[in-house]
Amino acid sequence: MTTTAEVEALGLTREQVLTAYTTICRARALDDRRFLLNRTGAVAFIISPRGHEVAQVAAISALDPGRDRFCLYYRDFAAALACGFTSEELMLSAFARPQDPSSGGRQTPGNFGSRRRGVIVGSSTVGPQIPKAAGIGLALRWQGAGGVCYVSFGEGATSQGDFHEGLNFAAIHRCPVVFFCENNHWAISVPQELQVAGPGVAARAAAYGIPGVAVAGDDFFAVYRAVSVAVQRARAGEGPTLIEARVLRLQSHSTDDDQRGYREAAELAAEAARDPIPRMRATLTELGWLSAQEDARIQASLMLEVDAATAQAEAASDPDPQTLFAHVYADA
Amino acid sequence: MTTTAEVEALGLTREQVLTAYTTICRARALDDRRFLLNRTGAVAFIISPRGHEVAQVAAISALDPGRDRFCLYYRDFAAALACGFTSEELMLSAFARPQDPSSGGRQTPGNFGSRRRGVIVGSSTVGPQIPKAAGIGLALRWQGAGGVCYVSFGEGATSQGDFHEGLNFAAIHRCPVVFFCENNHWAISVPQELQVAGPGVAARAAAYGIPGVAVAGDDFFAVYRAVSVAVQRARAGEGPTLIEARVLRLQSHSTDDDQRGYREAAELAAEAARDPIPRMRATLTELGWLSAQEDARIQASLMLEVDAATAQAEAASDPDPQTLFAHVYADA
Amino acid sequence: MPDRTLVQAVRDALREEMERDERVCVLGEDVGRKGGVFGATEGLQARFGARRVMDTPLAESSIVAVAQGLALEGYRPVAEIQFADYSFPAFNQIVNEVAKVRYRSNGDFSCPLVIRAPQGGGVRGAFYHSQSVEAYYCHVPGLKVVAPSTPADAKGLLKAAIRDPDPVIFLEPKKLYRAGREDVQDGEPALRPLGQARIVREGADLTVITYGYFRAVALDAAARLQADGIEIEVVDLRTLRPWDVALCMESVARTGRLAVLYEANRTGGFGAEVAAELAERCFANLDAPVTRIASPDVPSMPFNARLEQAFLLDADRVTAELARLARF
Amino acid sequence: MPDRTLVQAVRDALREEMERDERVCVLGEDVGRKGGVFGATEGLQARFGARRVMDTPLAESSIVAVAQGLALEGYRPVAEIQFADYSFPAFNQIVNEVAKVRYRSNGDFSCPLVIRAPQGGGVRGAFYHSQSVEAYYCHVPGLKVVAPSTPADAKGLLKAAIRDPDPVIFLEPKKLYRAGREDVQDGEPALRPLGQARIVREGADLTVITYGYFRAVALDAAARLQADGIEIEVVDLRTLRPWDVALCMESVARTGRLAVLYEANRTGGFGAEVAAELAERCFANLDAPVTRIASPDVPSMPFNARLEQAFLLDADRVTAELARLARF
Ligand SMILES: Cc1ncc(C[n+]2csc(CCOP(=O)(O)OP(=O)(O)O)c2C)c(N)n1
Ligand SMILES: Cc1ncc(C[n+]2csc(CCOP(=O)(O)OP(=O)(O)O)c2C)c(N)n1
Ligand SMILES: [Mg+2]
Ligand SMILES: [Mg+2]
Repeated sequence: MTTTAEVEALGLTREQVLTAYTTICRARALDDRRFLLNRTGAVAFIISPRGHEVAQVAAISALDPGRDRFCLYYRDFAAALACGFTSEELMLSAFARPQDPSSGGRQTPGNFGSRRRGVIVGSSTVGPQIPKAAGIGLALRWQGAGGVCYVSFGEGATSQGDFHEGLNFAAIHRCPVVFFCENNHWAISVPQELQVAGPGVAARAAAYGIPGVAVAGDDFFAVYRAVSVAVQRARAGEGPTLIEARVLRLQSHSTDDDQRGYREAAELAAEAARDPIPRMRATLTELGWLSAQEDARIQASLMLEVDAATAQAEAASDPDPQTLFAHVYADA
Repeated sequence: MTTTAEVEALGLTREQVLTAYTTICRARALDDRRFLLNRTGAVAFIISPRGHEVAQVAAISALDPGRDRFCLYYRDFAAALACGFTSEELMLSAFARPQDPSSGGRQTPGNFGSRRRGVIVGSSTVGPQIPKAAGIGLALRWQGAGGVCYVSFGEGATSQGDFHEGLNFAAIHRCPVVFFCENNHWAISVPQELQVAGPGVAARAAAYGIPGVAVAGDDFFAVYRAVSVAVQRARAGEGPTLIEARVLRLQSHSTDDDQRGYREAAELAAEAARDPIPRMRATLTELGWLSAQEDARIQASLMLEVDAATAQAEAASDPDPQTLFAHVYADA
Repeated sequence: MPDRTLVQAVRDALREEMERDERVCVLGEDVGRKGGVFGATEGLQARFGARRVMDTPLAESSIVAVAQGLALEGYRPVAEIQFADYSFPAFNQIVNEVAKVRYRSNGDFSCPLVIRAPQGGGVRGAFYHSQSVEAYYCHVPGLKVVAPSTPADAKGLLKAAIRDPDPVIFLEPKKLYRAGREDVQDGEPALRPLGQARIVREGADLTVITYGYFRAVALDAAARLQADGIEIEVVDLRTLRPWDVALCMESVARTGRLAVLYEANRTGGFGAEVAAELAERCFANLDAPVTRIASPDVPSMPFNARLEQAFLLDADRVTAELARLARF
Repeated sequence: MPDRTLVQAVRDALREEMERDERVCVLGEDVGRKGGVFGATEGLQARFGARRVMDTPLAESSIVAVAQGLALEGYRPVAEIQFADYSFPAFNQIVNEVAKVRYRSNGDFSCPLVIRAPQGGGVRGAFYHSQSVEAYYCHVPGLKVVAPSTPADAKGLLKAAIRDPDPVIFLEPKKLYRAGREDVQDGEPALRPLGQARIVREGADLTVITYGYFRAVALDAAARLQADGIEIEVVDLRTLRPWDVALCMESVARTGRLAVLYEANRTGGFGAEVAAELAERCFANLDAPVTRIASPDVPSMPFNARLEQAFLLDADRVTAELARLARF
């Protein structure tokens, strides 16, 4: 069991941890609402972070959103909140409204981008952000201000040639990059054994002469520690680290998928019982940092926040069709 | 020093070794002639195997040209001879004659192909043959006749995403493939330290849970042993192996390149003194398998062979321009 | 004859060809256990096993490379690229390798494989699930490119593609996967040869050449224009490379007017080839300029429904364009 | 004004822009120590150091991805792809990523970078060192595509491309790298704006629109036809996306005849776009069919010299085609 001393040794205060916990719960509350909205047809397409939230927020908590860069992937809904996106902004993107800061409703929700927050706009394509992050890391090294580029992806993405090219380049040039793999053991319906040859994702770091760390993705403090060490290395000019956070995909791949079609009911039930959020709540309670009343207050205020965000996004207008032609080029 | 007992323990007879040695010398003699022909303008473009010959022929000697498949790359001139290409055939390709069995003079010399010999036609593109070999290996596994696919490439090719994708696929499906990297430490002008992150090519095998072996490419018996072990594993259904043969590039990258422009004269001189062919000759002499007279006979007959091959290729006619339109499709 | 949607027809073609020829196999992301994200391979793994219906790693370049290796060894692989937008990581394997195997080996090797990919928009897929990629592949000697628009064509052309001795890029209109049904024959009678266009509606005033999803839009527009007394002839190309120049020329010779209608971005689209070729070869017969009607030059379709509609031409806009051309 | 070959002009442009703007950097295979396989970056690493002139691993996808990362952080990278044929491993990065950054972010991000690549044949490079790839990139909204044909244009357009706020594919005609010299200005006066074609020879009878290496072939043919009293107007597009439709229309309006001449495979080449667009917009002015003169639909050029010649159009064949069209 974790002690407050251990946690404070990580340089984390109770406030920081409770803020992270609230972000995690916010992601869950918003995602549950998005799911309902999808089933009622109000929202076309959603990719749920369910099961990944703790790992995502723990990782981002170890970085510095003002100073660092973030190449997120479509499942990083909780990470986006940790990077500073608001509930309303993410609801605006779920409803594809022009006020969506990532793309003005042009991209599917999940392709997060915000220049002022250092969140590099992504695409739906699996893999290309990995070598791109190496290039961003190279630029940050040249700038010499100690900035780090964080890039996340699933274990399926590690099969792409771009994963290899990105790690090779970053390792050769000691780019300050944290490669964060959210290994949920499934790529839509393809299990890890048909996806990742060998012992696992973390084991691939050795091929490039960089540290590879596997960590339990439902352990907030373990993920925070692993990413902090990687960030320190990167800021110190010692180069990239590959982190594999083992997580569970507690939802189907997306709202267009139904994992009951290709996974055992028993396995799904067993995983549902291992939801990382109750586990974190228990840890915080054990630490004496969170009481049942406090938790109830947090959940209640999040409900109001989700209601308000949903209402605002729902009420927002659609874009003018003429905007279709904007931003193909700087001058058009 | 190697003993005849050790060599015979590898299952190699004196005849086999002398045949291999002759093939190695044949490659050198032909290549020297091609170089002269290039300088006189008779041959447009050549890529020399100089420094790689011993490793190439040792590797192919451990396979079964009747039964196995070979995805060679442009530097595998000596390997092609070991696969059964004749001196005349390779001269026909140097002169881009229609009788060139690889491509009828359509491709640059070095893109070897011959269906009846199991040599899969390659391209000049660096990397794509690697995952292709995984697919060929998969087919051979399905056929169940114990066939193995051998694929070779330089260390520069290991930077391509296709290298990673090919190894990952072959490892997952235990494809009978021998991945043979001829690491000469240079990709045209780019040195290994700017090309291959980490400890080296062989070390990348662990990432996929397959054996990785580094071997001195100028040691015929060491290369033969390493490849034989990999071939046995593959035939036994135990999957692929990655072998890194450390060799020297004793010529510029190609006849269009001049490595004196980007490499130290002293380093080039030191490497020239480490030509693997004299070393093999010395070993065979020590074994008592090759006398100076025998060697002189071999070299003399090779000279006649090279003269004849050159004369025949030079005398061969050019293709009919109308053949430009043949073989785009089966029916056209 | 069974009543089939387009996606069912694709599945039937795969099943029939796998039953007919054991060299035929299917590989791709999620094609096995799940049966494909659109269900095109549903039930095939249960029927033929995990070897002949293989779930691959998430790496398109290796999917095509492995299919190529299988084809070189005598198998007849059908590789699925989950969305045509994701064929680009495999572009080098397709253009530099697959397409050139026969030619560069002077006919010693061949590479008979099929790459299936759903393409086109109108399904709220946004930029990365909506692109039309035919122009990239129609420029490549050595490739054949097929773009069916009905269940019967999808089945018959896919069967022919699988039997073809050369590599075929098979682009399925995802918006039509479940849009309608038609009677589709079983077995050999279902076969449809590659390279033949089809006049799907006859008309004396104007020829519209199209393919894929836009066939339906063209027919809709043609029906509306009939009310105004304008007779539109609609030609469905079905195969884009090689395309049926003769049939198209014959139609244009009769009507004297041609519109080329396609969903891809206008500039550099395959419709430019069709328009350029026919404008040149039908010069003497043309009463009006050969007109292209295509999607705007913005990167594919945004996610927002209204922006998606603004991108994707509908029958209203196509009707207006055709009316203008008919009256030219 | 110094007398420069095309490859020297490229080098001068890089050096001047790197001196002018320290955000400009160069990366690619063999661009540093060796100075590029064609010498286009010779001396730059010695002058600017190994950081600003970086030898990358042999991996085109990551070359483009890293350049993109640098551009996103405010640098102005110029990535060299050693041969245009090898841009295909980077196709996904170019088409799905680089080209769509600005649009998909609704203008929040931009990706100003240049991808230089020598292209075209006639140098005994065979299939993988001879391809013309412009058609693939000209179909992509978000990209600009430039194809210079003279030293002064190469320098002026490359300088403009480096300063452009959007990604530019810069295709250099390798056959002309050392083919000729011309006086090329230094510094700002050398700049040539993107998007402007140029009439490089005036003539009243027939317009030839071309670009890259074929500009020289067209001028050669035009000179020969003058002897027969046929006055050919030659337009060099210089920028292919966006291309100068207005100038081309104006020329065709005067001559009434148009041939589009290009080195790429005929089917689906960028010339199809030019021909289709002008056949439509100049319909009323045309006295003859818009004619395309291009390379055959076989996979690029074989190595054998005679087969290479059979592939690559020369002034004889172009002259004959133009004479036929002029007499139509
Ligand atoms: C290049 C490419 N190929 C295929 C897809 C379709 N696709 C989207 S997500 C996905 C699975 C990704 O799995 P993983 O990387 O493990 O991430 P996860 O969704 O499990 O978090 C696939 C196949 C894509 N988006 N991009
Ligand atoms: C995809 C691709 N990019 C670039 C090239 C140009 N090129 C040909 S060989 C070569 C270097 C290859 O080095 P390596 O793989 O180490 O093999 P080596 O030539 O040293 O044996 C390069 C860059 C190519 N042929 N293909
Ligand atoms: Mg996963
Ligand atoms: Mg090398």
